[in-house]
Amino acid sequence: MPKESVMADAEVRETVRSWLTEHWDINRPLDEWRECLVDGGWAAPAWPVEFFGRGYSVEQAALVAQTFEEFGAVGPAQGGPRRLASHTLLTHGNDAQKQAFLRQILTGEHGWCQLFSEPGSGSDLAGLSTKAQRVGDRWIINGQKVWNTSAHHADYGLLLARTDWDVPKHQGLSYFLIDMHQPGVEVRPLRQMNGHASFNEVFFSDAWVLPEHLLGAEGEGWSIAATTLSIERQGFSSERSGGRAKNLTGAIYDQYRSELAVELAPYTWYPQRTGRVDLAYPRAKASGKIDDPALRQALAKLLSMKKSADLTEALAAVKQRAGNNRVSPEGSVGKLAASAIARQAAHVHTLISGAGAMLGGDDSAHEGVVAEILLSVPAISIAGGTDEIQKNIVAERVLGLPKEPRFDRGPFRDVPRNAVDN
Amino acid sequence: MPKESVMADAEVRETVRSWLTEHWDINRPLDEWRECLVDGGWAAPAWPVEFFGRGYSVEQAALVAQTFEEFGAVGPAQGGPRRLASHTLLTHGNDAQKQAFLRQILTGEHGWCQLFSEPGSGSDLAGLSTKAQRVGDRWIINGQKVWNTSAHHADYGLLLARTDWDVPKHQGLSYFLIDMHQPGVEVRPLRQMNGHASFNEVFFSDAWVLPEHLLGAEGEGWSIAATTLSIERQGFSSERSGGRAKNLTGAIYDQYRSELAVELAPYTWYPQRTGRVDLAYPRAKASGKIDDPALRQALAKLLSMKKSADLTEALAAVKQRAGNNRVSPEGSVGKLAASAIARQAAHVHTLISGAGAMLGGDDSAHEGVVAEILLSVPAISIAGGTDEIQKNIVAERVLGLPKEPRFDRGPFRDVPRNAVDN
Amino acid sequence: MAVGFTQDQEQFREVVGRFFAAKSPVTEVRKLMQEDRGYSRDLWAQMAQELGVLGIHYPEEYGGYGFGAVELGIVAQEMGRYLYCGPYFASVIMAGYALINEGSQAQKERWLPGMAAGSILAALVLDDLDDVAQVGQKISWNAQRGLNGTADIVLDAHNADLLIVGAGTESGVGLFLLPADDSRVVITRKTSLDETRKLSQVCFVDAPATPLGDGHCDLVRLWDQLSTALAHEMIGGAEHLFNRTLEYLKMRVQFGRAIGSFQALKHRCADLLMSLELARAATHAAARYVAWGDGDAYAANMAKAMAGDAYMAIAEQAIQLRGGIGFTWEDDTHLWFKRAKSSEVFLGSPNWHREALIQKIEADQELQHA
Amino acid sequence: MAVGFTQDQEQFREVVGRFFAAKSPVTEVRKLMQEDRGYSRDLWAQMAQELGVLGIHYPEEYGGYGFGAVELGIVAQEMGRYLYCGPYFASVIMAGYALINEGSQAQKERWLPGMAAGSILAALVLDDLDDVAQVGQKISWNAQRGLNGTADIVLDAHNADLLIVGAGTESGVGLFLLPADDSRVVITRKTSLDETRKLSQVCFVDAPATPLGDGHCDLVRLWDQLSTALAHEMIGGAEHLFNRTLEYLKMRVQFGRAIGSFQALKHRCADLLMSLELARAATHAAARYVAWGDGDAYAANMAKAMAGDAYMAIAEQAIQLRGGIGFTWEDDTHLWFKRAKSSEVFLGSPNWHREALIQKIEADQELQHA
Repeated sequence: MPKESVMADAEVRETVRSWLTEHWDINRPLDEWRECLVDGGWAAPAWPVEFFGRGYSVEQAALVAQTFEEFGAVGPAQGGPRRLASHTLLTHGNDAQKQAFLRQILTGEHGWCQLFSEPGSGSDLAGLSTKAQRVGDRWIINGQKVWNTSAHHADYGLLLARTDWDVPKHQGLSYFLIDMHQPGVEVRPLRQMNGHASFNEVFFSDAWVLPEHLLGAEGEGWSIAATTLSIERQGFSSERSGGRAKNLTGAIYDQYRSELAVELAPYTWYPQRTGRVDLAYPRAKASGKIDDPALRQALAKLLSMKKSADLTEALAAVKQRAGNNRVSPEGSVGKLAASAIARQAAHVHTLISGAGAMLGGDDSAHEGVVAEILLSVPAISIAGGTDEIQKNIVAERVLGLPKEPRFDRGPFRDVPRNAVDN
Repeated sequence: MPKESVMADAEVRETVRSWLTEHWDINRPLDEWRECLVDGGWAAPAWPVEFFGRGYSVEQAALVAQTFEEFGAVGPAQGGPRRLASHTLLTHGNDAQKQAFLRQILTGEHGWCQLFSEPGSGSDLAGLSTKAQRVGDRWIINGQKVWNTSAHHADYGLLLARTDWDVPKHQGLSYFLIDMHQPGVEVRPLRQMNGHASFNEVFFSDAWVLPEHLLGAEGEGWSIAATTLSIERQGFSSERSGGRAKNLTGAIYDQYRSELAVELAPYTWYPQRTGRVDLAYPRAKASGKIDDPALRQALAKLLSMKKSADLTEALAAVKQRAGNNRVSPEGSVGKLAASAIARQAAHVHTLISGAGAMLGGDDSAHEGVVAEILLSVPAISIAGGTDEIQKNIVAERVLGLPKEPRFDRGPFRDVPRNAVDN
Repeated sequence: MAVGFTQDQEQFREVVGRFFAAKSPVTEVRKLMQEDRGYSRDLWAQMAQELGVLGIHYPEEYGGYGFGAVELGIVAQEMGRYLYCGPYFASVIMAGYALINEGSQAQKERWLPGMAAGSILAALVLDDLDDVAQVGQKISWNAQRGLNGTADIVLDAHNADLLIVGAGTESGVGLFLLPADDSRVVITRKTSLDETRKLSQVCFVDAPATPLGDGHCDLVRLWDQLSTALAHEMIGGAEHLFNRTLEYLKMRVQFGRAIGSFQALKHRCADLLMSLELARAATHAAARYVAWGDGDAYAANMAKAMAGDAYMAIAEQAIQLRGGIGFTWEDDTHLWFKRAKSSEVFLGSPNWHREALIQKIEADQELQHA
Repeated sequence: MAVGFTQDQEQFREVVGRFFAAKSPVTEVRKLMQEDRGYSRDLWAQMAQELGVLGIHYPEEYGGYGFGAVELGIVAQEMGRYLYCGPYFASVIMAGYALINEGSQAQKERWLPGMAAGSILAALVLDDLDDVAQVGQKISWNAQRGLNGTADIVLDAHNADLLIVGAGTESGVGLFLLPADDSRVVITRKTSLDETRKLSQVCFVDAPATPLGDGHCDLVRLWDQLSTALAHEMIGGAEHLFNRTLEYLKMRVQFGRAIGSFQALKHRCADLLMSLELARAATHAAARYVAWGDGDAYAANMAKAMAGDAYMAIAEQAIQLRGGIGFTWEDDTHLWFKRAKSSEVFLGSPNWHREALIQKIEADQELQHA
């Protein structure tokens, strides 16, 4: 067998295809198929051989995925939080932790969720105050988390909690793997203004974590969280598509569709959050509002912003591929541009609808999509870091302007914080 | 003679009218007439009797001015800086200083100027660094001032300088009356981007001030300057109009017009600084651009802002008359609104002119006024306190938001400042 | 140019404000917005009897209080502040103004006293809520066949006893009156973006209706009156949201300091205050114009456009400055946000009103030069 | 969607940038803007011989370098950055594009080599600089009487040897060519708002002129080419002003701290950066469209509108953030401010280009559905 890292593309494809030909069966139960996938090393070919993978390069792994897609075979369990968990574990977990958790992530046996944000620390994530205290042979957890997608059907959580209150805020955090099925953990759905409930709040009252489920060392939580956050920033758009398999016929596809429906449920309104620029011109045309000169101006602004933001993003990608890894202006303004575009899109959709924008739910235009746009767009300039934080970053890191004075450098115990935390 | 403060309006008018009938003569030289005015107590009827006035109330003094206006008589010497000087002297001067300076202000014999701002301290006026050092029997002045209207024909200046570098910045300032006709004082005109030169820079190189021309006590400069600034904020619009006298025929009027021409020269472009909203609709109509729907939107925004700002100002005035002296939202947003209106007006004039806005000087539309608008409007959000400072004030004083952290509370010597100062 | 309020008016505002603060807490708003009827009959009766605002601007001879647009504006502003849920805008303001403006003496005698007393609810059916010049294109009336056509969005039609309907006729657009329970009227409830304001579609099939007055009407005047009242409602809502946001900024701590101490947020608030102050001045001026013809013919357009922009800007920032929590259902901000969005487009968008403003100036100039 | 520049192009930009940094310092700009001619003949010769940019986008067979809109854009961007004063835009770009697009082979042979070598200056006379559809309304041509009419604003006509004139004819609008010193041409100098760009009025009285090519022309294509080049010039100026402003904010101290540490100013700079980045991306895309038809038909409109808005916003803030000193003649900011204002309205306002953008999308959609 040739060394896998030097395998030619065609060889990779052929290896996958022959393995699939042998093992793929649309009448096999999904969980059984996933076990087989993991055993074969095909669930995560880029992972190390000792941890369920084949040590492939990222490019080779992409080829595998592509071949699966062409073949119509269902891949390993996906879903954003699972990927956060597996990648963080791969980077920072010890062997025992990797053995304990990685397999069940790939098979889909275990669901995961992220437990970082708190009501009292949004923009200021490192100012969180959920408390982890070592009592006897356990860590005891008390506090509250929020914005926890999938927490209501997660088996384990990636928990960031404060273990030391006498050091500056970033230094007192630790990273835990917490069992969500215990009496001290309560998950409540959190509804948004657009009617969807994509997130949860999670309450900890003397919940516990075993010492062996501390990830990394005590006090290293912030740097480990940085790994999780950087994976999160890469986005999940490809995973959310579901691929070709979601449209095929067969027992395993039915199971896959059910899984997908659950996992993607929180995200159905995400396209509307961007303002749905794609609908702007067609709606203006269909409604006849395209003849309103003020709308034409607003629409032209919208389309220009969108088009030039796409161009800017493409340029940033080119530069990144060229190995230019310093913070580039092109990349950094993308998030701000997305907010500006979504707001302008909401404005344009409002102009198109006129008084029709008074209607909500399914009575709203485009089968209810327009109302959902108007009520979802406010999220885009908040989620994943507010525009305000992003502007600070752009001003300081890209433009080199001086930093804001800081008032939270001392021991966390002495830093002013919200009443809700104390 | 009845006590003047209880004199009826009609009686005031009658007293003025009969005095004018006796003394007014259009063939009298202007300076002689002004001496006569001062001797009669009519140059500043609201001032105390011992200092050239009659002790009238502000309302009575207004009646006097109105009667002068109706009669067609020329009043005392006016001009912004003179009024700043006289009011500051009246409030903070000792008797000798009042005797030494007030009369020549009213007669017009002495011109004055204000010497506060510096290149290194604009928004941060109290951070100024012109140095006054006591050497023997004199104060020796070194430093540079800027934005000094009328300094090129002033006889005396209101000078704010630092006398103590070892106390916090507001406490180390003193207020001087400086003779502008001395070798250590150099005045250079400062040209603006619109081509006018309304201001000066003033350079002090070992210039001197007599000890008796220190106003108030050493170190009291900041609080005295506050008086000057509050008078400045009241504006000079009525004085700048010149009144009816500027259109009458007669020798004294000719002299008055010459005086006025000199004093008002720096202000000819001030109306353009506001954006000339009055010209927007007529120009749009005359040019046919009124049929451009996008212009109509911009114009409607402009006219709405202007109209509602006028209404807001009127409401603030009503509240102030009603004795409601706390900082009112209506009053505080006026300056910001003026900036927003001027910017929008410049935008509208640009839309109306189209490519015609490429023309400058007299070739620009409306006999050159449009180019002057476009090149003067940037001043309105800077002069008399930038919009940024005004927004801080509104946010803190009106809205009660917390103050910015300060970095300039210690001894001035240790406060970081611009290289130009040191 | 008269500005400001009399002491009586200020006092009245306080009374009305206290009333709705007590009677329309946000818990009540949240309850009513879930219900189909969408208002409390008890409170409606109290508004008639205790507060006396149901006929505030109706002439005294018809059971009203004989006040005008200024006092009605005060009521609307306070209702907007507390997000009062009920058919006040639909019945008292919209249908009420139509009746006062155009009704014959007999019609006013027949309907206004009951409306002022709270025993009759009416709704004004307009088949276009974007542009007054388009009203009467989709609903027609003639003496033989009565009313035919559909209005897609009607406020509180499902609560109404009486409908007043704008319809095209051979001689222009007129207003027509008929009982809401006529079998040839089909009222279909619609979902609202702003669930505190109940909407229906109203469809007429050969529905007999009586002309209001002589069957002609000054729709522009009516539109100005309604726009002015709506602008007041928006100002009240904007004030509430702005004040709540300031409180939040002073209380919320991040990075060891109240977020209201961050200069970017401070300056944004100063900008919002300016928009709010200007819009409020414009709105109160519109009330004086509607009441006494004092001021500019475009006063109502100016008010509706500025109030709409200011309210939306404040509503957007009220969410943004709260961050994630502002986007939740649990937080109250979205209730006002939805009212702001819905009011922005109701009775003409800001753009529409700006265009109308310029048209009025042009007409005025032509008059002057004629 | 191709994006970015090749290494050769980046290198070319550096060479051009260094050249103008050295040859067009602001002292030189201030000197030339006071003069009537407004450019240095020496520098012009160097631009021809050393830098080789006078015929950068002319075909090689006519003495040019055979490059296209991308390379021309690089030159324009660097010129805009350093506020180069001279007839480059008028002659090389405006008249040059007209000749390349529409000239007969003989005409190109006659004129382009001289223009590329720097010995001939041309100017393009358009009687409307607001709206390409209006060109040819004020100047007419016919075979008998030649050219008649007036163009109010023409760049560098007083420096030109050759005029190319847009004029209405019986069969549409065409371009016509005549020597600038013809006695039936009256060139009157006009004062510019932006004194680094010299303007004249040009008046024709029965002036004989030869049709360029067959007398027909694609004015929209020409307008797109010119708008794209102008957008590049604006981006260069905007970049310069933005960078200068950032330097100032880092250096200027008030209240004991660099004013660039104030959050409101930091956020404003982030907003300006966003506008600049988007406008730059749009502008470089327009060059690719003009060069190879790659991208959207409205690319030039998008570029001109976005570059215009971004440049003006940056220019306004460049003054504002400097405070009083930014308003003085002595400070250099106003030089770029004036160029920004003048460029905003030259060859169609941002509003005009946005309207044109929508029209092109509509035309494209109709084509797709036809």
